[in-house]
Amino acid sequence: MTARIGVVTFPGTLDDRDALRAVRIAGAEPVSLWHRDKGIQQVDAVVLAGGFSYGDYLRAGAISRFSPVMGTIIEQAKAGLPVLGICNGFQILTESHLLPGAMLRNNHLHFICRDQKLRVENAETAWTADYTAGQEISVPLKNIDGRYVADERVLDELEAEGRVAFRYLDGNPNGSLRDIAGVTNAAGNVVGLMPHPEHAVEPLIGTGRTDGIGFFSSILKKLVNA
Amino acid sequence: MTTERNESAAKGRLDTVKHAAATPEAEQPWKELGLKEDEYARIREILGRRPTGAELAMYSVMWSEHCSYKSSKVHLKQFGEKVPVNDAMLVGIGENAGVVDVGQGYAVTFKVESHNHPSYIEPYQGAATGVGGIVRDILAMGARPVAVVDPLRFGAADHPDTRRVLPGVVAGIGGYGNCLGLPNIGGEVVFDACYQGNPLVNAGCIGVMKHEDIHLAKASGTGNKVILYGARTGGDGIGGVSVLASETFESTGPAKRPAVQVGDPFQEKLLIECTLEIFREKLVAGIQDLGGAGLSCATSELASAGSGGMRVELDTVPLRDSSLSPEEILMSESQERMCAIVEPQYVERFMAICEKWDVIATDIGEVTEGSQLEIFWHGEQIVDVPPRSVAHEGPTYNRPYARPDWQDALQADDANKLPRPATSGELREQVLRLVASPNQASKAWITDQYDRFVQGNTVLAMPEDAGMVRIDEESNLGVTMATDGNGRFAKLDPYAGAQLALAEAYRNVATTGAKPLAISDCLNFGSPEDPAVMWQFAEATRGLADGCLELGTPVTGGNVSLYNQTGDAAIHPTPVVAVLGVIDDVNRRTPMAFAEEGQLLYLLGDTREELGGSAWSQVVHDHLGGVPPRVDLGREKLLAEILISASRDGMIDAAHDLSDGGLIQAVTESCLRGGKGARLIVPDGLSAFTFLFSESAGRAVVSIPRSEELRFNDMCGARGLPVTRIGVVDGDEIEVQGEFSIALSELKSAHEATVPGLFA
Amino acid sequence: MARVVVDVMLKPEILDPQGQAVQRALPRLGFDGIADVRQGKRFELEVDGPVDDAALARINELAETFLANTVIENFTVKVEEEK
Amino acid sequence: MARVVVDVMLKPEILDPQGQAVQRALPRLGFDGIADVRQGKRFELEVDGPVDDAALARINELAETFLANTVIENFTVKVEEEK
Ligand SMILES: Nc1ncnc2c1ncn2[C@@H]1O[C@H](COP(=O)(O)OP(=O)(O)O)[C@@H](O)[C@H]1O
Ligand SMILES: [Mg+2]
Repeated sequence: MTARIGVVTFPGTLDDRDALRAVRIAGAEPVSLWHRDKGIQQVDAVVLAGGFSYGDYLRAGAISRFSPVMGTIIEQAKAGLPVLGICNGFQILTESHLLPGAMLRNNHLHFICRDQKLRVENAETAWTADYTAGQEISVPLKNIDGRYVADERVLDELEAEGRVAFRYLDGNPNGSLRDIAGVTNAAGNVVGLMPHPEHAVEPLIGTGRTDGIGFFSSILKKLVNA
Repeated sequence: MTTERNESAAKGRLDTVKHAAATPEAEQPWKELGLKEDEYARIREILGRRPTGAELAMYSVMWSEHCSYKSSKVHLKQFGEKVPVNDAMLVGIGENAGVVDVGQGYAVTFKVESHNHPSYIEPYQGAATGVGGIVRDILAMGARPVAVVDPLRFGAADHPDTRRVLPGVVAGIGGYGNCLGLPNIGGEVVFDACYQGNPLVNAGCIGVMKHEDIHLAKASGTGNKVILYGARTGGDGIGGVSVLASETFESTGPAKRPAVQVGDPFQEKLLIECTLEIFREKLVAGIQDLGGAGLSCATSELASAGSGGMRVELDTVPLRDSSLSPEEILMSESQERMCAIVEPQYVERFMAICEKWDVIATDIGEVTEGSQLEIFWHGEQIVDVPPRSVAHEGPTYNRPYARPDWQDALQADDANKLPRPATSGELREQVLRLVASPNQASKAWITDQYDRFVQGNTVLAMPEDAGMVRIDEESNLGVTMATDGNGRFAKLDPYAGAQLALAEAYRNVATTGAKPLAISDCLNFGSPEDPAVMWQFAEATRGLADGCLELGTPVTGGNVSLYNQTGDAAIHPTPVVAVLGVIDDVNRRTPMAFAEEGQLLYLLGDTREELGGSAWSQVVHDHLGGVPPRVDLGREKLLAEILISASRDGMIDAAHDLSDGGLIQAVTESCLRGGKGARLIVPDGLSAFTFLFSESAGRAVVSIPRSEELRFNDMCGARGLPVTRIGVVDGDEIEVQGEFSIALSELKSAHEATVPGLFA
Repeated sequence: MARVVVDVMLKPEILDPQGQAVQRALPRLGFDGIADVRQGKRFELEVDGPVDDAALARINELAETFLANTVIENFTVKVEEEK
Repeated sequence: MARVVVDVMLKPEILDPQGQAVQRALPRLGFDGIADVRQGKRFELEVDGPVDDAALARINELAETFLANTVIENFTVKVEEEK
């Protein structure tokens, strides 16, 4: 038996096919979810993929948050459903208040696409168990609204609780406070990050690294062993 | 007040067909709409009466240079006449885009278009809508768009206006393309003062489909519905016609409409997904994108290519601005719209798919038995024309052309005679200046603003010689594209310049291990009314057609952009060529990075003393003169065959083609990409200067594992390609033995600091 | 029909690189004497019917939950004109 | 120090995809009665020295040549408050 992992398509989602492919390569069963449906087909976990849902008009993720599917996901995430938000997915999670903070325009104001080095700070979440704490990985980064901000109190709290899940290495690409690339909720089931692990799962494609596969293998193991 | 106008129009002031027939002497603003007197006379002759305002609007846009190719047609004909034997061609010139067979049941469509003028006025939106337009073209062929490219030309890098134009254009291309989820896999950035008042923003797109999914722009089948879907129609891009509207509607005429359109990439993304789903269910009989000339173009082209006539109820078109006149609706270039011909039994399903994707779709008419395109406005007929006369039978000009009187003097001003570096120190300093010059410097600051990873199929992208995407995950079939065009070469000799553009793009594709199949082009020139420009155009098209015939790569389609000039000064003739290639297994691709210490570097091809139009002559002497490098297309073909075989048989680990900047530029790029240095030896019979800076065509440098050296040499020897061992991958500097060495770190900062220094 | 304007600005403590980019460009354009620039968003809402207290309360709620993200932004709502 | 506000809005005839996206989302959020939404930019300029006619003329010029692209946008300049 394998796990069923859903990937949501909002209007304007771009990396849904890539996320489905990554799920498949990791050995789980990919399931497409549609923004207008309230139901999530009893999947065991959900990936909110990258892109520009609703054009990212107003603010990235602001409109998607109010979709029927998000109503269900927000409710179930609070009850423990594993959810991974990548890039636009991370933005949706902060707009939904499942994760703290907010995403703003990069400090240099440009879209940036590059291979990005990260440190996995928390290897105990549902999505990072296959990494070791402190492990350095490289995965593509590509966004224009990637600057993570939260107020000092929240940041201190995140640090204290080990909820900064990933940090940028070798140069902060967008002005994110404390070099934060991704965070987790307190329970470790909801994780969001700006870089794209789903683009780093095949040796020839993209930057030619497979450092991102661990996200998908982590969740698969957790679900299958559960 | 706005509806009032339309109502009053409907009540009788509307210029109906009946009214036009009854008022033959009414004055019409044909001149303001850009028509010539004889063109207006021809319209009257075709119709047997004066045109209505709406008809005049349609003819004037469709007969414009941009839509009718009236000055260029006589020369473009050659692309259809000098056709190489190439069984890859599935759909040729004339459709929205050509289609080639890439094997395994797949077909690929690709095309390059210009959006030069709008991008100067509003860089962000001009460039963005350029991407949007070309993507819809590809979509209209039935293909899923899989990648975009963007060949760009700007004025001098340090001119203040370039600081306005470049960042806006780059942000616009990124803003639109990134939001569509199309990886940007290639292009060019060239600076030259000749483009100061006239930047060139060309955009290309590649689409993939199965053979059976090819869709053509035609309306046939009496009773089939004409469905307009996508964005609402607004007053964008109809600058000229407002003249007409205000003539027709007296004082209540609308304010002057903007000539620039604003794009909505989100809407386009929905349009793509929606259209692909419609294709999957085989719901359309014909389809056309709305681009230049909007509905005028789409309806007349669809009807013209079909078997019957067409009837359109123009007042059903969903509007964003209810004050638009019928003429304006016909001309509007509002973005993100498509027009489909659908059999009645499929309409419901078609509409349901549009609803699923939040795309507005409207039944605006149907295919009729007759042969006329008839358009109605609140029940009254305002257009009754033979569609072919609008879409395909526009005027053609054989404009006078003449070799300009300055051409001889320009060629006589020989770059090979320019003073050369006298010492090794000077040579070293010129190398550093070259790799740091805006044209040769790294464009990463620009290309990093484009998403090159989305869709998860990108095998190669910038700064590689060509972009490559996988199109089948099982078999690893891939397609490759490179675009090139050197306006300096074309200025010195437009015939050779066009062939050099073709040769370079062809070589770039082959360097990655892919087989070049076919080309598209974007021909950017000055005013066709200038005989010197017309000569450049005639020479360049002749050169390109001859070159394609010899290389065996047909022209599948393209775009002509004329009137690129500021006052009397035309831009350099700039034919941009996009070559499409195919690779059976992307695992075999050859990257550009010299990454393996100890591997041998070989130079393939002949190096002559050829500096006319070179980067060196520009950077060191600010000079343009002489003749461009010699073209030998037979040699290009042989070089390509060697590069492809070597990749297939695993003989080479890296390859990089030589073009502007010569050998030292290529070696610098490959060393920086791999993070390894190189020791170079100047071959016998060449000066270090010529070895490093000459821009002889038909060359590439490859990195070979020692174990493959013999086999590789044997292969080249057997096929008669000259190869020279020029050094080895080694250390952390580039050393030219007996001359100088430069640390990679120094080269890196010289190469990478320039563009961000200018624009960040 | 009445127009209600919602202005949304980043909170003062949040870095505003867009405003800064404008400000940095000013000297190049020959402008000085501008000490600070902040860039925000302006929404113009055309409201059907009367803009009474109830309507304004709803627009305030709209601004708070949707038009602005109050983690990072402040907003103001004002009725602009009657037509 | 005085604050001058420059509001830049797309011209009415120009497509405003951002405003449309907001408007289309409203019914889903349970808001109705809003006939149109347009989204523009708001620049808050903190001006050193007095905002006299000369200063305003210069800010108008700044708005015209830099803050707005008048091919597609309109702008208004107003002095907001004295501090
Ligand atoms: N505007 C652009 N968009 C995308 N890629 C670009 C652009 N300009 C340059 N590139 C990429 O940067 C690399 C170097 O460009 P260039 O020096 O022009 O290549 P070449 O000389 O081999 O034609 C290539 O991969 C090219 O596709
Ligand atoms: Mg090249």
